[in-house]
Amino acid sequence: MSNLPKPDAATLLEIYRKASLIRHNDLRVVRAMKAGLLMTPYYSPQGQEIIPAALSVSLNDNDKLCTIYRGTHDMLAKGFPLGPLWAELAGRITGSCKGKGGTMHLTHPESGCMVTTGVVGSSMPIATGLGWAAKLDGKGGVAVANFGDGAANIGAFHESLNLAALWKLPVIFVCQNNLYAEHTTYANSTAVDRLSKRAAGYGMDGVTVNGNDADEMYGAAKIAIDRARAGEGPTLIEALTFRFNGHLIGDAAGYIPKEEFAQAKANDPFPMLRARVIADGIATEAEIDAIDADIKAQIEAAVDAAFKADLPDPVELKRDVFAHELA
Amino acid sequence: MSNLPKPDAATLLEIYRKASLIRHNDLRVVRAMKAGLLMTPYYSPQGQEIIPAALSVSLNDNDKLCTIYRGTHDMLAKGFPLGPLWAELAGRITGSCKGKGGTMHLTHPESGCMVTTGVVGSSMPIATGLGWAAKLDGKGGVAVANFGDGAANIGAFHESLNLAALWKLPVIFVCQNNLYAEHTTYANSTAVDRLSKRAAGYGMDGVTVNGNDADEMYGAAKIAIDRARAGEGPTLIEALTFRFNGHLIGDAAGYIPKEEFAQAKANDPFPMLRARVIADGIATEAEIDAIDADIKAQIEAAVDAAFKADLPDPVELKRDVFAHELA
Amino acid sequence: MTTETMNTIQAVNLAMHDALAADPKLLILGEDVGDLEEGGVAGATKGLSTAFGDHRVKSTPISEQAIIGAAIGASLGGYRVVAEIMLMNFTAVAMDMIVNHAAKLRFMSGGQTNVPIVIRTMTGAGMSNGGQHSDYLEAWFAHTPGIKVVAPSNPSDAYGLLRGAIEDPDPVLFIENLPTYWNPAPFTREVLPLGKANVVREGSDVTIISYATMVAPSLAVAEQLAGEGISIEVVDLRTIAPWDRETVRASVEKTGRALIVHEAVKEFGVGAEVAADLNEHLFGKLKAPVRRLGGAFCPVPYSKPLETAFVPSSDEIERTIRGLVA
Amino acid sequence: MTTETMNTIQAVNLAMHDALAADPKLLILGEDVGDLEEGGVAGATKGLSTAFGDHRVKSTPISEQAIIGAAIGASLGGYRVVAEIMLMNFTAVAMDMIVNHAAKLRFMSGGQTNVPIVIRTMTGAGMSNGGQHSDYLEAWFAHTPGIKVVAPSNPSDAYGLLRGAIEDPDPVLFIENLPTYWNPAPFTREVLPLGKANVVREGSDVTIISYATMVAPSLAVAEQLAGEGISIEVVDLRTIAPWDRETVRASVEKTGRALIVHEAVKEFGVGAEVAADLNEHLFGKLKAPVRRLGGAFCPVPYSKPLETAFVPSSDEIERTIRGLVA
Ligand SMILES: Cc1ncc(C[n+]2csc(CCOP(=O)(O)OP(=O)(O)O)c2C)c(N)n1
Ligand SMILES: Cc1ncc(C[n+]2csc(CCOP(=O)(O)OP(=O)(O)O)c2C)c(N)n1
Ligand SMILES: [Mg+2]
Ligand SMILES: [Mg+2]
Repeated sequence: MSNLPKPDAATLLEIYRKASLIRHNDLRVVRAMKAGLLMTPYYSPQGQEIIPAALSVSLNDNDKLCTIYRGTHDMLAKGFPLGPLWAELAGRITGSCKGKGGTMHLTHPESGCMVTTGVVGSSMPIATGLGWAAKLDGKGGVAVANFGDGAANIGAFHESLNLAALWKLPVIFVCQNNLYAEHTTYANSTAVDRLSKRAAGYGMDGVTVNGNDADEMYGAAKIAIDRARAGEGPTLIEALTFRFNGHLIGDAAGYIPKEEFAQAKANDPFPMLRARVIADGIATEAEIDAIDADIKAQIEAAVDAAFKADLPDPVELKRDVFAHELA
Repeated sequence: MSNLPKPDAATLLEIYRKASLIRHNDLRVVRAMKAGLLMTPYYSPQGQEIIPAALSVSLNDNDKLCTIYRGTHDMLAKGFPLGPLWAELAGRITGSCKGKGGTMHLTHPESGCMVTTGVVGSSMPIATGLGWAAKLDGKGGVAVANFGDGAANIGAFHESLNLAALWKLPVIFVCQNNLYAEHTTYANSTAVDRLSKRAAGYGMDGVTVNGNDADEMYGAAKIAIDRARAGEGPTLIEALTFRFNGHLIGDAAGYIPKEEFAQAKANDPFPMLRARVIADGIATEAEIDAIDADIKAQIEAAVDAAFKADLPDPVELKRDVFAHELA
Repeated sequence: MTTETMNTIQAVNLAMHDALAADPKLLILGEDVGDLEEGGVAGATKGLSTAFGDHRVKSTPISEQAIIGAAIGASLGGYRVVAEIMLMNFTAVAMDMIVNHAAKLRFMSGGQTNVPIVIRTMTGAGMSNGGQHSDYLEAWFAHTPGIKVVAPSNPSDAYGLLRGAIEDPDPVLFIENLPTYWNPAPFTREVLPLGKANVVREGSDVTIISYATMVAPSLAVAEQLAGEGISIEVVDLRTIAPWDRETVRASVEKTGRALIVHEAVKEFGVGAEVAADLNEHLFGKLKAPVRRLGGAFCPVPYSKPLETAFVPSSDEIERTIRGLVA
Repeated sequence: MTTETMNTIQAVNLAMHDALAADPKLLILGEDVGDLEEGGVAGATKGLSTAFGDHRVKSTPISEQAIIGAAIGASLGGYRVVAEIMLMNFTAVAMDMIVNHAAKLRFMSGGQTNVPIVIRTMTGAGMSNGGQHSDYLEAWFAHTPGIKVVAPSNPSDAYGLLRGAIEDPDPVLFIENLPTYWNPAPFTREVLPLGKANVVREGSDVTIISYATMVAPSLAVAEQLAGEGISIEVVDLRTIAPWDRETVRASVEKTGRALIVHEAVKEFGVGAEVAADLNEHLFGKLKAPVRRLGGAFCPVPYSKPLETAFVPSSDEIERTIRGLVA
């Protein structure tokens, strides 16, 4: 992996900033849930922050993203604003989706967050279509499809990769391999040792990286995105990672061996990135603290505003089903 | 391909016998259609005879088969009797499916022909289940899933190969690559040059053979079947071939370049096998003629009986929907 | 607006042609739709890729989930797409994309996104295609909030409604009948907005509510019974969801008797909703029970006599009407 | 047959346990169903792989087409299979396997093969799971000849009907309600054959026909209005397809008034078929129009007040009943 492009200092700091936003936001969601303030099926991305942080520094506002129920990390990295996000989690009319979508369907087109889906595998066909549109537009836009290791075994994966490769679409397929699909291990669901090997079956570039390593993830994503922008087609990136909060909040993850869990926690990528940014002299500890403090303040403001906002009125059931309001 | 097991003389003659049955049956169906005797959507397997002929000499009655609308070659090779087949094509109550299934749903469990399907890709998940049953039975049975090149791009392919590989099921995935899916070329639908390359994505053995060559096809099938019986799991066989009658009878196949078609016809595998059996001294021309004559007589008897039999009564609409007859 | 003769496959072709010409952001997608592939097995898209480019009229692999997914994604990216699912039974392969995504994205995004796609599909008994190629499944989609369902009964409606569906801001499932593709009829080239039923024949004794293949035999029976003094009004729903309750209720209020006829299996079919609605809204005003005719309760059979018996016949329509007015 | 207290998840677990013990050819299949995976996200299969072996209780990849395909294939190979599709919306991913294959193979093979599988699935509004995890889609399958549809409303029925479904020679879709999984109730351990509705409360003024989640509020309203002298009969369909027409018709013939209530979207829902049937068969004998209540015409929303408003409420049931007897 040594021949991958490396992030410069400013980029690395930006990656840190995104990772910090994701981590602190996640901690805040979990806290709100534990406090009984928020009741929602929440699929924490804690432990997976580096993947979208290191990827999205190479994206711009014109690029599109499809992600999954476990997706607040992808969204925040892409630029989904905190206010509409929290208001949506809280089910308010001020939420990005007016409270109709919720945790699993967060959408914010202005930042390119086009679809969040609760159906395993379904981010891929839609991202393929977004890639097709980008290709037709001819402006160098790309589409990113996020999905998990479990999703790599469902039919939609296959159809999407074949089509995207056949048409050389600018799609980045990002498989966030956290080694578990709900309670099932990678080995018990997948007949191949490295998912990136499946890329060859579509004549596609495929690579497995340590998704928790900012350099590796940045480099692999940069190459894939540059290739996509240049019209050279899609890439499958398998980013190895781990989720720290089980499948969803409430899952005690008793199916994960204690040592495996402890080892993953010991390699928590967020404090490691923080330490590295400071050690490399990219920012001082005080500067990093200031960044974190600013992020936390932004989050608090979003939380406050969210819970002060109105809940939607039942008349909303008649709106947005079709373009016209139902009688 | 030289290290493949080779068929002995008796086996080669058996392959010829099956191929002759398929070819002559196909010619008879087409003749009945052209004469207006039979009106049915018929997907002629002409040109693809060697694949099932060379494969099924290694199968027994306990082995199961799933095939597709283009499947009379697979069925006849597996032992589907001519009488119930013709009666079903003719829509008679004496048909294997009482006239309810027809061309695309021919079924005959006694010969192991379990499912014939009209939905592209759907033979594979069901064959995977038959393989699972065979594994549970522990008697060394195998299941064969036939499908086309076009079907290799649909989701069910992916899910089935992954599951069969993961569970080491005794399933032989036989992709009959005739280079066209309806009117679409292989190259315009498939992002990889050899479908067998997809096997690696499931940690599965995969091989591409000339499906029109009895030795190659026999050898690849024998290895796959032996491995499956021994509990070593599934194999993907891509058998290259060509279809001589377009997608279905009535299709003039104008989308196939004239030279490509002529070249394929010049390499018609059935007369080539016949010539080879005679040339190798496996049988004399007279013996081969006698085999063919016997087959033709059997086909004529089946045709006669079919068209003399009764059509089903509308009361049949109430039967076989559920186990109990509808009121 | 000139009247000439045309069949449905030509009408559908012309509708896509005119729509492609009218809107440079319109795309066509599906198996075999390009001219390299002869514009589809029935030729519905013949000539379109040649006329508008194969970047706009794109043949796909056999990947229905990716076809609908690509259509959804492209529509989110600012395009309109007509995506073909060759036969209606194969919507089952793409059902997740259609109902969990195309139909729901507008609502789930709180109106931020919408999916202006048309899913064209063909079906119908009558060609010995058997159980996996012939089903009318419109009831599944009518029961799915967020997607519209349209089924023309003649070439002019096929043209007009397909153009209306393409211009509609919501996803539309557009159902064509395969066996009658080649039946010619007088033709009008006019865009029809969705949601309006068509009173194709006026009458005063009974209303037949129908759509797609069952309109023609309904009209034939109406014609025949007119000679006996039984006056039948025939309403062609055209848009099945959302259906034109007002027109249908007004007609049945007038006649006092209703028969709903469709090719789809009767039980839990579209006719059930129409019947339930009419009974509820016209309680006490009906002169006879609302009757329904539909396909037999079984998969579509192969053998001719069975396939014929599966579909509601003119005889059954006639007998049911006689029962209603008796 | 002893009566104790049990919740639905325990009842379902016990039913599979007892069925596995009774039939060595029975297999369980689905995501996370094994004990390595804690017997599923809700624990429905907890303990079964340990008790009966992980060759009989097998966790799968996330591959719903392969799950149902494997179940079909294994059943053709002589086994019976209970296959889990975790949430009902994901039946959309496996729709082809369910409707084009499982439901049709008996008929299309002329009775040579059959598919004795049970597809267990859970769903229901009430947990803020939003538009892709909460739908009741039973109408799709009820409209599909060849598959039976069952939805228990309490733990005893869950046990009895799941065992009945497993013993049934035809494919069965078995629908469990997620939000009420953990509600305890008195329990009877008895196999129930499919196809029989249950008159859970007798009454003379109005019949409420319901199933699954809507039975409890229907009973509550019945109880409440009994105090005012309105006598309500409550019929729990239990088997939605084929439904018990005789029991329902007899009840409504007696009361003269009917209300059908289900959580699924009202339009084109199961209630439409029941209403159409009752109106047709009891024409002139009804004292009021047959009424229906169902989910709102939209995807299931996330936000609590919307999600609550989506589902028919006790208030709406009460109001509708009052309207019927007014
Ligand atoms: C088609 C479908 N099947 C099953 C589920 C239930 N389900 C939700 S998340 C999940 C596990 C997905 O695992 P993976 O793809 O690895 O993503 P992760 O949750 O680990 O991020 C499952 C099975 C679903 N949502 N969709
Ligand atoms: C899911 C699905 N989509 C589309 C079709 C229509 N269709 C029937 S055959 C066929 C081509 C299949 O090609 P291939 O798999 O190569 O098999 P071949 O016909 O060449 O033997 C298509 C697209 C179908 N039957 N099922
Ligand atoms: Mg995972
Ligand atoms: Mg082919």
